[in-house]
Amino acid sequence: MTRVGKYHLALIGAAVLILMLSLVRTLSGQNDITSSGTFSAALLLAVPIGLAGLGGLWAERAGVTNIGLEGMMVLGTWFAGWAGYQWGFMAALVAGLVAGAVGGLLHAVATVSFGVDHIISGVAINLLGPGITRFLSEVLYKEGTGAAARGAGITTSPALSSQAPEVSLPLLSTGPDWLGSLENTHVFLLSDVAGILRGLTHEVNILVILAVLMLPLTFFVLWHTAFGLRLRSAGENPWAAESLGVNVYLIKYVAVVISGAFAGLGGVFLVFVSTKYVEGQTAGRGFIGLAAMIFGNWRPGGLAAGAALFGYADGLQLRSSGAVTSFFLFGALLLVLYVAARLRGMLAPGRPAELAARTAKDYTTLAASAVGAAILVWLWLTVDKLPNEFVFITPHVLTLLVLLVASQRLRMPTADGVRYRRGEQH
Amino acid sequence: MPAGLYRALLTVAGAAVAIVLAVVISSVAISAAGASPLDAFAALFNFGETERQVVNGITTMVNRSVPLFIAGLAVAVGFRMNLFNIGVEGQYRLAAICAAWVGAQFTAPPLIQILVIIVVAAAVGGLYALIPAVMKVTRGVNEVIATIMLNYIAINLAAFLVRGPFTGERAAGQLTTSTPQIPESGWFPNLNWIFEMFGMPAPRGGGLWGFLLVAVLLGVGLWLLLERTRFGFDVKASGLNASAALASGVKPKKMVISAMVLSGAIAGLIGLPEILGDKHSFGSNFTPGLGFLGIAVALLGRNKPGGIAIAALLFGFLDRAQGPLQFADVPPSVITIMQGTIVLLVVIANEVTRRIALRREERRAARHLGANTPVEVTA
Amino acid sequence: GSGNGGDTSASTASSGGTSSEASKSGLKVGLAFDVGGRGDKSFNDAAYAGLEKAKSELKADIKELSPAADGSNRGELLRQLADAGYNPIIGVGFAYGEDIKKAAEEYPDIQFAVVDSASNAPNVTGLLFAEEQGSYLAGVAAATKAKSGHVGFVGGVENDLIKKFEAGFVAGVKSVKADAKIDVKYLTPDGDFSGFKAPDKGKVAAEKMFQDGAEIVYHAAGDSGLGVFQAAAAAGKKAIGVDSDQRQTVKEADLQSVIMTSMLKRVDVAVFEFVKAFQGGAKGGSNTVYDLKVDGVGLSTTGGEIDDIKDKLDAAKKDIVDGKITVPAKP
Amino acid sequence: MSSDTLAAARPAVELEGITKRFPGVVANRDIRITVEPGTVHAIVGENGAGKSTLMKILYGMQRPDEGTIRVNGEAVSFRTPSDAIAVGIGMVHQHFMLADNFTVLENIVLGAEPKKAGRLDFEAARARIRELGGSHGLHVDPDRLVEDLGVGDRQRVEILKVLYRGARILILDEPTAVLVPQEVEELFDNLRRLKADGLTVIFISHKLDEVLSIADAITVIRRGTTVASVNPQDVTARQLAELMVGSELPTPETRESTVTEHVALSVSHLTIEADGHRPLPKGVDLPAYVDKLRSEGRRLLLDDVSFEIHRGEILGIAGVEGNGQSELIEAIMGTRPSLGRVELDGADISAWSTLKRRESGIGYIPEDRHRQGLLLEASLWENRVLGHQTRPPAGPGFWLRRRAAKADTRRIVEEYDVRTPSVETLALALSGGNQQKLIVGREMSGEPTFLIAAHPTRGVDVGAQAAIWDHLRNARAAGLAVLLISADLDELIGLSDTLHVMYRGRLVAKLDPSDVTPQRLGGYMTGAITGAEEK
Ligand SMILES: Nc1ncnc2c1ncn2[C@@H]1O[C@H](COP(=O)(O)OP(=O)(O)OP(=O)(O)O)[C@@H](O)[C@H]1O
Ligand SMILES: Nc1ncnc2c1ncn2[C@@H]1O[C@H](COP(=O)(O)OP(=O)(O)OP(=O)(O)O)[C@@H](O)[C@H]1O
Ligand SMILES: [Mg+2]
Ligand SMILES: [Mg+2]
Repeated sequence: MTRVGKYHLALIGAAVLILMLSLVRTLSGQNDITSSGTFSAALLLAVPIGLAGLGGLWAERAGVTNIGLEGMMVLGTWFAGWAGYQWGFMAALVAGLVAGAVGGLLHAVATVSFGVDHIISGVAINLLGPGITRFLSEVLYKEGTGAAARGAGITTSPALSSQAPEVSLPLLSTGPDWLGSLENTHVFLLSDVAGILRGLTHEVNILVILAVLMLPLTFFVLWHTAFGLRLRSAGENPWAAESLGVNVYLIKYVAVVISGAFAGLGGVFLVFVSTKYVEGQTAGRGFIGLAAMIFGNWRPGGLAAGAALFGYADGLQLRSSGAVTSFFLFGALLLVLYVAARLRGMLAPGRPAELAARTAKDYTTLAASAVGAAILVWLWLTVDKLPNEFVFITPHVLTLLVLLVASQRLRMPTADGVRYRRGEQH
Repeated sequence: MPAGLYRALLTVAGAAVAIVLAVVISSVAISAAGASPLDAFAALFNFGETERQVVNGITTMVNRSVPLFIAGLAVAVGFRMNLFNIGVEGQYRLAAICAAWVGAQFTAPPLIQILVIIVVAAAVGGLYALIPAVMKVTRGVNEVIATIMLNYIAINLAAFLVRGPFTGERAAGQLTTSTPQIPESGWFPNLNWIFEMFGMPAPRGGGLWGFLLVAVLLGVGLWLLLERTRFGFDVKASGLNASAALASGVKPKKMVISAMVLSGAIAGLIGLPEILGDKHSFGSNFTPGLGFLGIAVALLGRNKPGGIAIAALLFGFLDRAQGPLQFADVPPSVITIMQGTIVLLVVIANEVTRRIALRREERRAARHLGANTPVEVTA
Repeated sequence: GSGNGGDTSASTASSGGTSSEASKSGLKVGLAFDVGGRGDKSFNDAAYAGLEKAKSELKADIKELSPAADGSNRGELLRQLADAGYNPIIGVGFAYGEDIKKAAEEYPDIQFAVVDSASNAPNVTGLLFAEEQGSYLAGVAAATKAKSGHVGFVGGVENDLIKKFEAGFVAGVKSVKADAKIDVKYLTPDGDFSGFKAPDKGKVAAEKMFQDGAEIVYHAAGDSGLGVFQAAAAAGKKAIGVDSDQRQTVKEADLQSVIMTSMLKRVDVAVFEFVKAFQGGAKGGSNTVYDLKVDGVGLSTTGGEIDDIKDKLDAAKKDIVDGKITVPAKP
Repeated sequence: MSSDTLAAARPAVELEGITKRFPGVVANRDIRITVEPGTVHAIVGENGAGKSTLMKILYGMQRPDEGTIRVNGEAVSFRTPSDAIAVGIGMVHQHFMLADNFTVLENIVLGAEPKKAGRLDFEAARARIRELGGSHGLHVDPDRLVEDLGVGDRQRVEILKVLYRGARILILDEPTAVLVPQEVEELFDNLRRLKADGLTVIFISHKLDEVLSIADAITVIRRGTTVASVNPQDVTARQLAELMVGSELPTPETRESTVTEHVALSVSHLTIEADGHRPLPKGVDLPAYVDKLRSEGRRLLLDDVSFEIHRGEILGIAGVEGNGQSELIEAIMGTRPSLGRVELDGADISAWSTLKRRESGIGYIPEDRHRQGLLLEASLWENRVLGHQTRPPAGPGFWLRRRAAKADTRRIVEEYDVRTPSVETLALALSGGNQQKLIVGREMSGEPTFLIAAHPTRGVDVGAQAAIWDHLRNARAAGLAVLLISADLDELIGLSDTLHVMYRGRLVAKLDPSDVTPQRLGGYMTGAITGAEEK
């Protein structure tokens, strides 16, 4: 498929998705499904995941598996808090970025220079990150220090001395807030689009903008520059790259340090949201970021979709447990669409008859889908409140389901996770 | 020197260097914190003045090591096959709650009661690990993400069960939720007699957990299975070279499923030392995180039961010092820093020594071959 | 081994340790924190404040220990304090319930106390709080102040302790406006304590409540409460803090002003009173309940935002103290 | 020696006294070579003679321990390949150095990317690749993924990579090993054109007739050192071979036929679809179904393949790599689902597992020993057990009989002349030839009734090659049926009793090995000659 074709397909997919969301919202009356609040929460929750995922992308495209993202993110949060309370948000940004990058450097030294298994090194960094930060808190934030007087504790830093600015789209999502007014009319499709747009443009932290810009930037650098080509070659066939004079070690170092910097940036964002460092606030987002990246087939676009899925599901469940049950309906709709598409294909004229045997399996799938749809509708009608524990796991279950359907199309960089030594061919 | 001995000596030397380096690094950190590294290391080795304190300290250390050892084994089974079971965390939590609940539902002679609990735990852990295994072999889902997702799901499921269907009675004013108490016939007898044998007082608390014996048996059994049987050979072959294993008649899907289920079944036992030896129920403040630590322990122990035992004891030794360090006014997080640096440095040392050993072996083989020694040629 | 094989009875152990360096009063108080440890600016620090007061006023020797991040060594900390000769020993947090019970059986000569959990041995004192009563007052204040009758509650972790807060708050709101709308959201399930450390999630949850029209949101969510305050500030609405007087402990000026009041839980008082009673010879085996009657719980008044409804609050308090109202502890 | 000829042509490359030691091995010792500009200079030598090492030194991938390198008269010292590239040296490696998931363009420009305003200038690159392709007769679509290319195209990409960097000195390390004669001819045409353009080519090969047809000068390397520099006009292939190995080349000749009446393996209508396996619909006749698939335009990796092998027979399959040979092996081994029927000694084994097939007497010498034949990081005795887990010496049973396995490995080491310090040595410490001997020994020890031998002597030196051929011949005489797949046409013609040609998943011709030349065989393999020619 040509590039244009893919691009169009993505647009069509997005349009269908919005249409279905809109349909479900109208049918269920759960306005939170497409409300601006949900989408702004989704953005808020997706950004750290996306940044961690970008970190994973940069490392793995250069052939280094980075399971230590979580640890690097933790370093990012602590140093952002520490610098931020003293010198403001810009300092927080720089410090968190650098701290994450240092974590990446550590990973690079272990994996690239010493050839340690990538997973092992990552696990060690995940152990070290929280250890180091707790230790630093114990030393620098203990009672009697200036920081403690400004509100620091063993688990938190003082608040940032200045906040990162937030921006909105003039007229549309602030001031007269036209999108907001449109959203509140709850008209089919129109309000939904307005809600989504407003959610993504209302009081957006500049770091969010920066993070979102990182996606096309990453795509551009990795797929349209010489440096990116060399970086990806280190993940596909480092020996070939080496034979053409590419300094593979250097490339890997750079990639892994950038990877750590992205993870650190994810940490910075968490600190910006809470306005201070809070111990444990990363809560496994490094791992989720990695999952989003795999989900996204090691590509920035796919990764963004993965992070968005997580952010959306989490945001929705935080805002409205009731809206979550509407996704039974969503699932049912999907299945019905699937059944319809399959039926159409099967009933199409000119189908060779000897393919009949193959359809035996098809019939089972079809029947199963139909039954599934019925069960989902029934669940939607009868369950009005899921136990919270089941609501909490919505994002994770959704990810598993999507992977079940799509994971066979994934292709990871060929030499990802391979221990590369200069001059030693495989 | 035989190649095996040489390799073993190198490994030990590497580990020693790594630990010394880790000590140096943590000393720097301790000094930076304004405390004395000497005090800190004294606290590490000071098990107390009275015999009872010493016994308590040893018990704490060993009791901590037991679940870590089992966790390490669980992770190692997968690792041997290049299967990354990051889901040990979820598997053991779910297994622990189910086993604790089932164990509290009936009373039987001790042996049977305990056996049933162990079997339930292993079965639940194994079944939960079966999910990512099946997803992997049928749909090619990467087991790393699948198990990460399943961890979250397991934690929530356990929370739901402990507060809902599996909840037990509570004393008035008690805020922790837990499953019903397992009757006494389901308590694992402790090993305090070991101390008494040496004329020492019995330790406090649940005493030295009897599950230690099960863990040792498990370690030996797993070693036999992995090193001495056909199944172990197939696991090793699949891990070293999947396509060669396939061509030699090993069924990759079957191996993925059996290794994952075995890993999950072992993971299911991680919570039992605590439940059978001390808590006798699964509660909302059941020790979390053992699955993740198990990864570090397995790596440190190079995926071999013997090594894992040493690594688990090392972690237990360090963790025991959390309290004593605070008595010595040293920040206890130094322990985590030490654990992290030791893991990182030991794996680096492993890698370096492995390469030295390989180089030596190649040289020996080449010398034996004697092929490429230059010859005098008359052109 | 040594020949001292007879020393197996638990009772003699407490004599070991550091009796030589006893302080002037001979009082050695040990305290074990809950996960998070000293310096958490909240629960643990409140306990520590009580301990420090005991040090200065009762001339006590004190030692406080924090558990490992996974809380796996709570029981060990108690034993290490006991072996080091500390008596009494206090465990901070309901998670200590079981461990205190075991330690108390092993060291019958030592007095223990546990915060937030009931006494479960003859030498254990339960230091309980009637959070539901304090939360009831918070509910009364919120319902009175919220003209629309729409309020919210954000809980950090869905465990029974936090549910006490919810239950009291809901009862208080309903006592003022029976048809009030109360949004309730927990951030994580029981056993996943990240809900106390997720300001971003607290913010999202509270934001939704404010967008739906809630005017005041009460939180019992630890550090996640910060997010609730931020959401309130952004929406120009109010919030109610918890445990300590958050209008004082939160340092950001813009957030201080949204904290209408805080539901106080005087762990410091409980700890200090316990030590004092111990010195006076009191023995355990019972609970001390810190409720409205003894001002163990209550509302803070910093900022004066609830001064105008003081009468109403006092009346409600009196009804509870007099037993005319029984506040439910479960939602 | 007149001064003006010297000035006119300074040597393109001069290597003097090059010595390179690896742990335990001296790969190069005091090498001296002079390459004149605008010539094709061949370097020949048996396996492990040190040719690749020398070329890697010249290309900056390895540093010599001693010696000097002069390029166009200037002394140089390379630290990395970029240094070599900078002075106009390019190298095509013995094994492809391509990223499969990259396009041709990406593979070619990597490391020397044209840039425009900070971004990679794809247009300029495309134009230049087309231009280079046009002027040197190397046509490849720059936007295709390399994984979709055949070996010939990949070879062209490798050469384009070098030309793209403006190299004036080309090193080609065994470029013809994977090519059929016709492709070799094309390559040689290309090389002659390059030479005419003034480029210098250093060409490495084992195949002496090729060397004689293309080279202007020949250097012979033996055991790491230069033993002779000769003029191709002055030597015969026989003389060259004697210089290389110090003795006459062995030939893979099978003497009298030992073919029996007894059918050991019979394969009928074996078919594999390219895009995923689907079972045969019930009640449908397989050949008709295959016809149907063909008419629907589905790509078939194996297309209705049928043949029989008798006891005592070696059946050779010739074909350019990638025409279904690997799939045929996989189908017979049961590692890949297929349609059709496989019978071993009359028993239908189509539904059996790989393990059961091996147990019932199929031996397998895999085409890629590192990928399919060995556990490199395991000891030799464990490698002996591989594929024989359920059979003696280690099996049968739950426990592995280690002592017996070790003893039997010692036997193989003895009988098959595997050069190793002990059976505990890790397989990766062995040289390729010794690894291959171990595999052959292992597979023969399973007392197979049928053996798949895929490229049994690939990358093995002459001595080991002869030994392996002997083992195959002896086993054949003892009644073994062998399916031989090889890229070495001499080996195929010499060993086989029957010869099939495989092209695009089909058996297109059955030939008599006694009267077929490699040239004609190559014609069938590339599809240049069509129509089956029954013996
Ligand atoms: N990196 C290395 N480390 C150790 N030994 C090496 C290394 N590279 C090559 N050798 C050894 O050096 C010798 C020469 O190898 P080289 O690859 O140069 O041979 P060759 O002539 O190219 O053989 P072939 O015809 O098989 O390609 C061999 O014995 C080989 O095992
Ligand atoms: N049939 C069996 N039943 C029970 N155990 C067995 C059986 N066969 C082997 N084992 C166990 O496997 C182990 C290894 O077997 P074996 O003696 O064949 O190996 P080995 O060559 O002696 O190995 P090594 O040289 O490493 O000691 C034995 O120590 C024994 O415990
Ligand atoms: Mg070579
Ligand atoms: Mg033996």
